[in-house]
Formats: sequence, C-alpha cells, structure tokens
Amino acid sequence: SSSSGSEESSSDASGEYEVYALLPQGTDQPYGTTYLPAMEEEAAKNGINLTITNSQYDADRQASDCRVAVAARPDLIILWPAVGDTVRPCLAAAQAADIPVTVTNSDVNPGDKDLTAGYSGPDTYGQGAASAEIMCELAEGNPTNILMVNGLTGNSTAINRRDGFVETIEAECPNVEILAEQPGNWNKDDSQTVTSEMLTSVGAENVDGIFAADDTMVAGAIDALRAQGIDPQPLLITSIGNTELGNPLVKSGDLDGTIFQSSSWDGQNAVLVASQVLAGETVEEDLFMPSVKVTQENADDPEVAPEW
Amino acid sequence: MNRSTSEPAGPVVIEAESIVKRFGGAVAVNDVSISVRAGEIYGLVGENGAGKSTLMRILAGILRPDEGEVRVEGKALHGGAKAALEAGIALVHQELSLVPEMTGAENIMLGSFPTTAGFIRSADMKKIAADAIEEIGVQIDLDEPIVRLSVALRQFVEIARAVARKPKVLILDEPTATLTPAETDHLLAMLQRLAAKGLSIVYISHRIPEIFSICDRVAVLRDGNLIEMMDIGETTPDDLVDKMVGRDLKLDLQIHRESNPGDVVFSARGIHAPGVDGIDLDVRAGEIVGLGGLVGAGRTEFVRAALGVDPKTAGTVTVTTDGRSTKIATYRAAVRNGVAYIPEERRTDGLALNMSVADNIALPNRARLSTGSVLKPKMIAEFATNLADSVGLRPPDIRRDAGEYSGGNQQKVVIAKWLGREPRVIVLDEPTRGVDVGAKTEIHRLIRDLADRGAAVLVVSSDLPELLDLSDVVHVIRDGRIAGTLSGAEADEKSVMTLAAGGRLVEAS
Amino acid sequence: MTETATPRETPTRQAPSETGPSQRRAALLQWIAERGIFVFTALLIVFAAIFVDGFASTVNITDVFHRAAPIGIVAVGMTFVVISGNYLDLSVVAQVATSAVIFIGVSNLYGIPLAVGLAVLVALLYGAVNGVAVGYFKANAVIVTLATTYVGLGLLRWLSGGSIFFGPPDGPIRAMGQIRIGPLPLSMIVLIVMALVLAFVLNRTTFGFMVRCVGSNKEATRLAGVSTPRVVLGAFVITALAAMIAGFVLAAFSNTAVSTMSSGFEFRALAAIIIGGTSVFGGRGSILRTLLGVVFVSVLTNILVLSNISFGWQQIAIGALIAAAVSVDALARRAAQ
Amino acid sequence: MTTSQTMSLGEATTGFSARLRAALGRRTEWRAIILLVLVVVGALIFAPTVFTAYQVTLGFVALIGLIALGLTAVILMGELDLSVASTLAVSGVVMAMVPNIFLGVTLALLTGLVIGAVNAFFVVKVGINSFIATLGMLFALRGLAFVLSDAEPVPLTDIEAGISFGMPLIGPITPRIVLFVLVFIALHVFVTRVRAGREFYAVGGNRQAAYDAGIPVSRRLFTGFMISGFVAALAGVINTLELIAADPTAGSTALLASFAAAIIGGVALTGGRGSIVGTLLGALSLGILGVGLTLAGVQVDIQQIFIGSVLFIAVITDPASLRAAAGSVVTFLQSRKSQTAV
Ligand SMILES: Nc1ncnc2c1ncn2[C@@H]1O[C@H](COP(=O)(O)OP(=O)(O)OP(=O)(O)O)[C@@H](O)[C@H]1O
Ligand SMILES: Nc1ncnc2c1ncn2[C@@H]1O[C@H](COP(=O)(O)OP(=O)(O)OP(=O)(O)O)[C@@H](O)[C@H]1O
Ligand SMILES: [Mg+2]
Ligand SMILES: [Mg+2]
Repeated sequence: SSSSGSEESSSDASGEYEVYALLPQGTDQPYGTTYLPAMEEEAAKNGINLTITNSQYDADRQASDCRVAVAARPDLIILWPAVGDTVRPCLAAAQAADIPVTVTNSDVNPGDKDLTAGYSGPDTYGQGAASAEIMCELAEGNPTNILMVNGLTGNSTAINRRDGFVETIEAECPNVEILAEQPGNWNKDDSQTVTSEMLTSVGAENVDGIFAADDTMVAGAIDALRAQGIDPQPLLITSIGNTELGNPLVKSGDLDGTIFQSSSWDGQNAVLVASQVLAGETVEEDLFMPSVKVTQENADDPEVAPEW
Repeated sequence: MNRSTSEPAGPVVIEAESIVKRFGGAVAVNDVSISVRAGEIYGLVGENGAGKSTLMRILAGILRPDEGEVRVEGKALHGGAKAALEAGIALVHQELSLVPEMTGAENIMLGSFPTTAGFIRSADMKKIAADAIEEIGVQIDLDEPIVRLSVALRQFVEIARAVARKPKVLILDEPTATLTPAETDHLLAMLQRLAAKGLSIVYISHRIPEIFSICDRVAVLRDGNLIEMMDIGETTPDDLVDKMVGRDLKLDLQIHRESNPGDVVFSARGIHAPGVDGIDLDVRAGEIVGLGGLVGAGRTEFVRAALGVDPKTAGTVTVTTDGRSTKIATYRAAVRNGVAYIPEERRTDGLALNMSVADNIALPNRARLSTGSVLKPKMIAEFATNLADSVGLRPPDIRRDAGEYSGGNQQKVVIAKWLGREPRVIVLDEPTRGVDVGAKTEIHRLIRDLADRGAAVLVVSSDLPELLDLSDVVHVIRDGRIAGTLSGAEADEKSVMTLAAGGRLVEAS
Repeated sequence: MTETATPRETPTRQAPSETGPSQRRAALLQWIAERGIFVFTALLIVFAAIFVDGFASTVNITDVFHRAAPIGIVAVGMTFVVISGNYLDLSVVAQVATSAVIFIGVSNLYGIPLAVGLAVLVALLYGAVNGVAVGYFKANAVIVTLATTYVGLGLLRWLSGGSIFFGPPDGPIRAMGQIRIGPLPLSMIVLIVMALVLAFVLNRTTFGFMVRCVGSNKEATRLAGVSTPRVVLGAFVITALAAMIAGFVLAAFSNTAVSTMSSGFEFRALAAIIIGGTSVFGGRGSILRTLLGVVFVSVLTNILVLSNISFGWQQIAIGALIAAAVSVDALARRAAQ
Repeated sequence: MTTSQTMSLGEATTGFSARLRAALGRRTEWRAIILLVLVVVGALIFAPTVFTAYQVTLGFVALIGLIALGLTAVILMGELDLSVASTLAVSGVVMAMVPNIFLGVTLALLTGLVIGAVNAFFVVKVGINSFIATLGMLFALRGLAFVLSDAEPVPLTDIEAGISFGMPLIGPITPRIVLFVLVFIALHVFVTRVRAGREFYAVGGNRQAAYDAGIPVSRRLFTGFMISGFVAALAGVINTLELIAADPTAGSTALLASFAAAIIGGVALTGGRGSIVGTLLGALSLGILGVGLTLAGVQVDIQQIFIGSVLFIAVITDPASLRAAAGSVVTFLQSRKSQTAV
C-alpha cells in the first residue's frame, strides 16, 4: 500500500498506488493518442491510480505540474521531460519529498540520472543514430549528398534526433554530407515545401538522399521529390517512426529505412518500470525501446506493426 | 457688474508678438500681437474659426507657433505645455479636458500632483484641490470620479484645475457654453474677484453681454487677424459684432421665406428619455421648426430619442408620407421612411473622414446606387458630383477624403448625402456650428430649399440669430420639456432667452 | 527621450499635427506608402530572379505558391475583419485545423459531401459566435477570438483525440491536391479565385462598402441607417468561410490533417495583411494588397530557405519587415498631414 | 452681484452608506472577484487539494500572473504589448549564455528594458499602433532567441545557484513567489501612490488632457513599455533559474494567459480603467482554476475549453456589452412591432 501515506490517497482501496504522470503531450498529438491508452491500461492492471498532466512542451508549465505533483505526495512520479535540460529542480524537489521518479520517452541528462529511479522509452538520440546507420550502410562509402528535414525548432526530440543523426554520420560515414537543413515542424505540408525548396537551392541533381526526423515529414519529402518529377526509389531516404504513414512507403521502396517506435510499448513500459519501483525492486538498467531498423525486408513483421 | 471705471493699468504679464500659425495651407492665426496686464480681464471675441482657441493654445504652449514669440514677464517661453504651466499660464479648454476615471481632486491636480520623492502626498493633493474649489465657490465631491459628475460640475473642475495652479494668467476659452445663467453669474463674479487679487484673465465668449459685464479690454479676431483692441468703454455691443463679422451680416441673413405649411409629416408624442421629460411636437410639410434653449436643455437628447438613435423610455413617433402613417420604432425604420438626421458631432458622427466624399455621399444612398447589391461606380460618381455641386462644395472634388475639407464644407457633405434621398423629414442639430459665414449662408439656403420642396424640417440651434432667422415656429426647450412655443413673427432673442432661462436672463448691458 | 513641445512628437491621439518637414520627403513617403508594397514585391522578385539560383524555376514558383496559398486564403478573408476595425481573428488557427480534420477525418468515414457540409456548419458557427460577440455585444475582438481559440482547439483535440488523419493514398482528396494548371497548383487557383471574389465583394458590393464604412467610422455608418453589428457579423462569417477553405486546401495538399497543422496562422496572416498596407485602424485596405503582402512574405521566406538561412533569422527578417512596412506607413501619414 | 459665495450644483453624495456604495460601485474588479469566489467554491468541492497545496497554487499564480502585472502597466495606458512572451525567451537565453550568474541576471533584465524601450520607440516616436509594433517584435525576438541559443535549450553554468533558487525560503515561500509579491506591491504602489504611475491612468483615460496638463506623455509611455519588458525579462530570469536552463521556445502559453488574467481582472483594453489588484485577482482565479483542474485530473484539452469559456463569458458580461446586446434585442423587438403595428 501507499508508502508515503498522503491524506488524499488514504481513502483509496488497499493495494492502490497514486501516481502522477507528467507528460508534455497527451491526446493533442498523434503519438500521445496511442501512448496514453497503453499507459492507462497497464496502470489499471497494476492497481495504479494515474493522474496525467500535459504541459504542451512548455517547460515552465511542466515545472509547475511537477510542483502540483510533489505537493499531492503521490507514491511515484512518472516524468516525460518537456525540455530535458530543465527537469533537475523537479527531480530534486521530488527527492526531497521522498517521491521516486521514473522517466519515460526521453531521458534526463546524464548528470541528473542519480535523481531518477529508472528509464524506459525510445532512445531519441539512438533513433537518430540508427537512422544514420541505415544511411551509412546504403551509402556504401560513396560520396553521398543529402538533405535533412528537422522537427519543430527548439523541440527536444527534434534536437536529440538531429544530434544522433549528425554525430553518427560524422563518426561513421563522413562520406555522407548534409547539404542543407530546414525545419519541417513535424508537418507533412511544411516538410514538402521546404524539401522542394532545398532541392532547388542545392540543385536536385546533386541530391542523393534525404533524412527526415519522422515518417510524417519523410512522406512530405517523398511527395516533394515526386512533384519535381524525381523518382524517390534510387535516392537514399531514411527517417524515424514506422508509422501507418511511413510503413507503406517502406514497403513500396520509396523509403529505404525507418526506425520503429512503438508508442504503446512506450506507454506500457512507463507504467511497468514504475510498478517495479513501487514494488521495491531496483531497476538497474535503462529500459530502451529497441530501436528496430525497419527496411523492406522486415516491414511486414508483426513486432514492428505500425501503431499510429 | 459693469466695470465702468478703468482700473489703473498694471505691468504687462504676458505678451504674444507677431504670432503666425498655419494648419496645412490655411492660416489660423496671422501676425497677431496681444499683451495682457496684471489684474485685468482681457476679452477675446470673434466668429467661429476666427482663431481664438488656436491663439490661446499657443499662449499655453500646447501649440508651437510657426512664427513669433510668447513672452511671460519679458522672458521668452519655450518648451511646451509644461513650461507654460510653470511660467504661470493656465488654460481652461473649450472642450472638456478631463480624465473620466480619475477623481475630482486628481483631475484638479492633473500634471501637478504634489510629491515627495515621486510619491503623491494625497492629503496635500486633496487640500489644494479643496482650496481651489473653495476659491471658485462650488461644492464638489472630490473623491468621485469625473464620469459621475454633471457637465456643469466638470466645467468647474476644469476651472478649479487652472486656479489651483496659482497662475499669473488664467485663460478661459468659452467657459460658459455649458453653464446655466445662474452658474454663469457665479463664474463671472468669481473671475472678478480673482482679477481684483491681481490675476490676469483672458476671457473668450460668444456671449457679448458677458464681455461687457466683466472685461476691461476686448480684442476682436477675424479670420486669424487681430482687427481691433479696445477699452471696453470705447465700444458697444453692436459695434463689437460689426467688427467681428466685418460686414453687415444681418442683411444676408434676413431672407424671409414665404412658408405655407402642409399636413403634419413628423409627429412626436410623449417622448421620454434620459434628459427628456415628455415632449410632444409636430412638423408639417414645408415647415421649418426650430428648437431653442440653452446648452444642456435636452434638445439633442430629444432629437436622438425621437429618431431612435438612442433608446427612449416612452413615447411614439409617426411619420406620414403620401397619406400613409408609419410608427417609427427604430432609427433604421426612420431612415427607411424618409427621415434624415444631421448630427451635432459632425466629425465623429457625421462623416467617415478617411473615405472619399463620393463614398460618404453614397452610404445612405447605396440602395439606389446598386443593382442586386452590386455597386455602380459610374452612377455613384455622377450622383455624388451632382450633389456636391448642388451644395456648393469647394473644391468640388468628390474623390478627395472628407477629412481634407474645412468644417463648413464637411457639413455640406453631410447635408449632401441626405439630400440624395430626398428626405421627407430632415432633422439638423447645430447645422452651422464651427462653420464660417459664407458656408453658413449657403447651408441656410439649402435648408430653406428643402422646406420649399415640401420637406418637414426640424432645426436645433444654439445660435439665436440663426434659429430666429430660419424657423417658422420656435419651440423653446428647458429641462427636457417644451417651455414655450413662439411663432416666427413673435420670436425674438429676448423672448427665446426668457423662456430658455426660465424667466431669468443673463444681465445684459 | 526629451520632452517635446509639439504634439507632433507625442503619441497624442487627437492632437493636431504640425506641418511636416520638406514637402518632397513627405511626397516620397506618401508615394511609397501608397504603392510601396507593389514596388517592394516587384523589386524583391527581380532581385531574387537575378541573384538567387533556382528562384525563377517553375518548380520553385510552385513552391512559393504552396507557401502562399493557405495563409493567403486565410488572410484575404481576415482582411474583412481588419478593415471592419476589429484588429484580427485569432481563432483562424482553430478554424483551419478543425476544417482540415473534418475534411479528411469525416470524409474517410462518411464521404466528402458530408464532410464539407459539416465543415461549413462549423465555419458558420465560428463566424456567428465571434461575430455576435464582437458585433452585437461590442466585445473586444482580440479577447473574443482568443476565447474561441481556446474553446475551439480544446474541443478539436478532445473530439479528434489529436490523431493524425490521412486520406487513402489514391483517394479523391489526394487527387484534388495534385490538380494543377500549368505551374499553378489547385491551392493557388483557389486563392486567386477567392481573392477575385472577395475583392469584388469588398469593392463593388454594398456589403463590402459597408464593411469599409464601419471600419472608417462606425457611428457615422450607423447614423446612415446601417445595421453595423450585422456588418461585423458578416465580416467574421467571411473570415470563417475563408479559413474553412484554407483548411481544405491544406488538407488536400498533404492529404493529412492534424490539430497542430495551422499553428501560427493567425499572426502570419495578420503580418501579411499589415505588410500589404491595410490599416489596423480599419477602413483602409484592399484584398489585392493583402495578396501582395502574402506573396512578399512567401517570396522572402522562400529566398531565405533557398539561401539555407536558419529558421531564427527567418523570423527576425519577418519581424523587421513588419516594423519597416508600418514605419513607412506611419511616417508617410504623418508627413501628409 | 452674486449673493452667495458658494453654490451647489447637483446633490453631493452624503452619508456613509451612500459613500460606501459609490466607492464600491466604481471598482473595476468585480468580475474577477465573482469569478474568484466561484472558482474557490468549485475547488473546495471538487479539488480541495488546491488549498492544502497552496504553495503550488501560489507558484502557478506567480507563473501566469507575473507577466500580466507588467502588461497591466501598458494596458492602463491604452496600449498593448504582444512581445512579452518572446521577451521572456530572449532574456532567459541571454542570461544562460553568460557564465557569471549576477552578470547574467543584470544583462537579462537590461535586455528587457531595452526591448521595452524599442517597443516604446516605435509607438511613441514612429507613431505605430502598439498592437502592430509589438507583433513585429513577437516574431523578431523569437527569432533572436533561436539565433542566440542555436535553437537548443541553454543550460545554466551555475546549476547549484539555480537549484537553490527554486527551493523555498521560509515555509512554502519560494523566491518566485517573493518576487511576484514584490512586483505586485511595487506596481500597485506605483500606479496608486507614485505620481508617474498614477499619470498612466491619465495617459490611458484621456491622452489629450494628459498632454495639455503638462504630463510628459512620451516619457510615461516609455516607462510603461519598459516596465512590461522588465517584468517579462524578470519572468524569464526566474524561469531560467528555476529550470536551470533557458528554453528558446519558452513562454508559449504565457502571452495569452497573461492577457486573460488582466482582462478578467477588469483592466480595460481601451486604457484608463483597471488596477493592479484586479490583475492579481484575475491571475488568482485563473491560477486556482488551472491548478484545480489539473489536480482534479482534467486533461489539458478540457482545461482549455473551460478557460476559454470563462474568458468568453467574462468579456460578454461586461456591463457595456450587456447593454449593447440588450439594445440590439430591444431594437429587434421594436422593429417587429413597428412592422406589425402599421
Ligand atoms: N488641429 C487643426 N487642424 C487643422 N485646422 C485647424 C486645427 N485647429 C484649428 N484649425 C482651424 O484653424 C482655424 C481657427 O480655429 P480656432 O479653433 O482657433 O477657432 P475659434 O476662434 O476658437 O472658433 P470657435 O469659436 O468655434 O471656438 C479654423 O479654421 C479651424 O478649422
Ligand atoms: N439623465 C441625465 N443625467 C445626467 N446628465 C444628463 C442627463 N440627461 C442629460 N444630461 C446632460 O445634459 C445635457 C443635455 O444636453 P443636450 O445635448 O441634450 O442639450 P442641447 O440642448 O441639445 O444642447 P447642445 O446645444 O449642446 O446640443 C447633456 O450634456 C447630458 O450630459
Ligand atoms: Mg474655440
Ligand atoms: Mg445638443
């Protein structure tokens, strides 16, 4: 039963845990739309009473949500950082109040790990890196010029994926050169327009490939190629997600590779890690969502079936 | 109260030398020099637009003259309103210049809050304000915001503000325009007391008796020029008016019109509204009915309530055209039934100043200038040109913005836009306020023409000669009621004023 | 920050102005203010055609059109609200997204006619709520449309679950998005048709005339026998219908719809309107100018992207442009007095 | 000659209760008070934790209220400042970029003052409507924040200072709350007791009158915009310290929330009406509403629907709005009557 003994949760039936989940998105974003049901389902199974907040990627708002959560003295807090660099005070406050914090979806800075009790989720940096690995493989050491479409400017997932991609390219296949980059704001239409413009700016004939930070944007980028009469097939195109929009593109061969991200895995494991901590088990390792590379060969595998 | 004896002349306190002020191309003040001595009351008269207010705003540092210089006790004045205030010049504006949400005390002390290290000493502030209203001898709740005070009280707050500054020169620009005779008497007595204490006062009024009642000297402005400066004993009211007008105006105005009124077209019964306390009134076809009374009597309120511009609490209005009577409940219904309304506030209510004359004329006539709600620009241009011609717009350029025209010409545009509808009833509120003599004559001609063509005309005017001259019948309004009705023949200035003031008249010389 | 004697240098609202500086400078400023957007747009395009590689290509012109169309459609509609003297309609953000989500989401389930019908209803509802509150209740348009934005986006996210909706890859919506005539994508044709229709409505119909009159002087317009609240209501309804069409266009272009896809549209559309030279005080302005404002911003953004300038600098450029455009206008107006 | 020295014009308000009624009648904060009461009662019923967790509630009020306080200074003068959220972001980034924390804070606050002065320059000297001038700044400053930060959060050099800043000083009182209260007191005193601040009401209520009375209108406008810029920068500093990093995307929810707080608090966008207390009450009601909804587990979408509805109701129940609407209804009914009557 409740370890911190708050007045509010004492009225709950025995065996129930009070848990706050501080998320930066909810049903206002496609990812959250499938993340949340999985999270809630798992919580019901484990006798966890969830209170979910959504800071809409506003770090101040999340800090405030965190204060609300700490004040409510739940048994545990699940944190999905809105902006990774800004969560330390929240973690410190929770620790001061003896509330364990587990982290989901995107991890805290290495220096803050000691304040958390566990992590599960995709490795956003690793996803960028994995997508870069596909790109490196496809480039086979040949000089390859690519365009890059980033997520929403300033957004932490966008930053991590870009860093993972760029740093891996620099380290493993310097033969791949990024000719131009622009934000596509996670939108298909924005991505299509900026991709088309970048093609014009660097000369479409000079472009050998494209990396887009998610499947929605890569779909826009592929449309931009088509609109310019360029066959996407010979180009090296990678992204991240394997969503319902991206998966058919992989099968058709337009998209050479993407990284599977399971939002339901993410939501479910956020609760699983939390319940392990609540049960007193120590979680040693970060529980990374496998950054499964999806290419034409495994695009039909059930374990990478697209979720959103 | 006539100051027949000339006081010994004190030293010159303020002088303006060769002041020139232009607005765009027009010269508002043209090479005017005046000087005011300590302890005197200096009258300034002139027609609307003569440049009185402009000159005073220059003295008070609010406007910077294009040429010339203002000197206070020999020192040239530079640095705007603030410097002028510090030099001891206080101006009571023609238009109320108050902050609605601030209290009486704060308005009196506006711009000169007493402070210690930036903090307002509110006790001192109230004390000074209370002293000032005591000095001018009225009772005002100084903690009430100005919005909750009556118009007359607001006027006294303005005056108290000027007095509280302990000025050397007090300028009052038409302070009595909104006051009743009793209030006016009170103010004039107070000014004489202040002058006796050595204060210099510049006093502007259109009411000639007031000038003769308190002023030591009087200056006449006409079209921006200083026409004459006289000791009050050297002139008479008739002489003064002649100098203001510059010609024998009465000849122009006294055009007597043969009127033979037809059936009642416009009929108001039992109109009640804020400030209007049960007015019945008929206007016949071809008749000009005048509404006289003091400012604040409720004439504007009556007209607006009767036409449905503002809500009324009771009463009915009927318009009868071509034998068909229609009850008018809303303003839009009035307009549909052939009523035209020319409001008091021309610039704010009458015209879209940044639209062309053609557009302004087209607005109430849009239905006839379009087919199936598509406008016909050629027709609009033709229509507007004709109307502009018929009212004598100068220059007759219908593509110019209305705001680029002078006041008189703007008023012609307002009239023109309604002429196009051939109104059966036309209501004009202060049709020639702020309009120069030439335009005034033309507007009068237009009003008469309308009546001659069978329209029922209702005119509100505070300009007595105009009212008497135009009207076939004059109703005098007092306190929201008709205090009396005079036929064109029996109406004269004295009878109207007597009714308007409830039997009390401002003492005339 | 010296105290100044003349009202010319103070922001007094009704203060009479002093005569301007030299007549020639005044005339030049006036000329620029009146025709500036035409000249600047032309200059920018000529500059880009000469100095920016690839700008003049057909493909790139199409991209400029893609940038211009959805914002442009919102902006030409919102021009009515601005001209009517009500600043802007913040809720276009919610309106565009709602329309797009309905267009794709409902089409997938019940077919296009029902989706369009529902979208029209929702647009009319937005127009009615905003227009009644601003027109009949005389409430401030900024606050009213801020409130409807909150409610509208909240409802959209709640009801749609925030999902990303996409039409079948070979569906009719996708086909619509692919239609083009020469270099002109369908979206641009819609924009041009909308601009022509709305320019006609604004300039040549009695309704448009009344919108301009209301913006110029509401009380004078009322006293001319016009029901001014009804005119304001009409302006908001037109804006809402335009936003609805922008939602269709946006959805058709990418064959996807999500509640976040129109973020920033309200201020971007307003920026285009202002850069075009429509007065925020109402009364003055034109659809053609708004169109040019949109083209100007789209060309500028396109040039910056072609030059691989980062997003931050793009924002700075747009902000500076707004400041420059309105400064010229303000200085010219003052010089003219 | 006049006989009496003093004359009475209209009846003066007499009697204590009449005076009290008059005094209460002219307050502008009623809407906020009513809303606050409703929110408090609602919270007591549905989410009583709002009050046990009062330090959180206070913190949240301070979060959305701080910018609103600064904004009020500008709105009182009949102007707007849309650039506050971008100012918050830029000054936060400036602060985090400077290694020395005191220098950083100073520079950030200075940045806010400079931004306010630039806004005022456009409004006062160039003569641009503040709505538009600050719209331009909204874009440009956001861009500047991205350019300066390279579009990534900038971590604070002195993390410990940040952490300790976020800790309560006494009881539940964190430095943010202290600063919020200080700003509230300072601004309240400023606009009620200090001459320059009191004159803001004159500038907003009747600018021509203010000018004619010798009030330095330009200087007051500069002061107002600089207050707004400074307070927004202060909010940026506080956020950066509390979060130990500056986020160039920060403040996305701040602009609209702070406007809402001021408007609900009875501050008139046309200027001259309203009070700092009103804004505080507006922020309190919105803050309690927000925290209450969060604690009650209401998801953000529904919260937005709630807050939007509250704002909508607040703006159309303004007495002037109700009068206008009632007038329209009466006109409509009368026009029907006149059609049928004749
Ligand atoms: N701000 C201004 N802009 C342009 N013209 C102006 C301005 N102020 C005054 N004028 C013009 O200057 C002339 C003088 O106006 P002024 O107000 O000084 O007249 P006045 O003698 O005070 O008239 P009244 O008796 O009506 O108050 C008028 O023709 C008027 O139209
Ligand atoms: N119910 C009321 N309470 C307070 N003040 C009132 C009320 N009704 C009218 N007034 C004031 O009395 C004045 C009546 O003025 P109104 O304009 O009707 O007079 P008028 O005879 O038309 O004068 P003018 O010649 O200036 O037009 C208004 O200024 C108004 O402020
Ligand atoms: Mg005057
Ligand atoms: Mg009147």
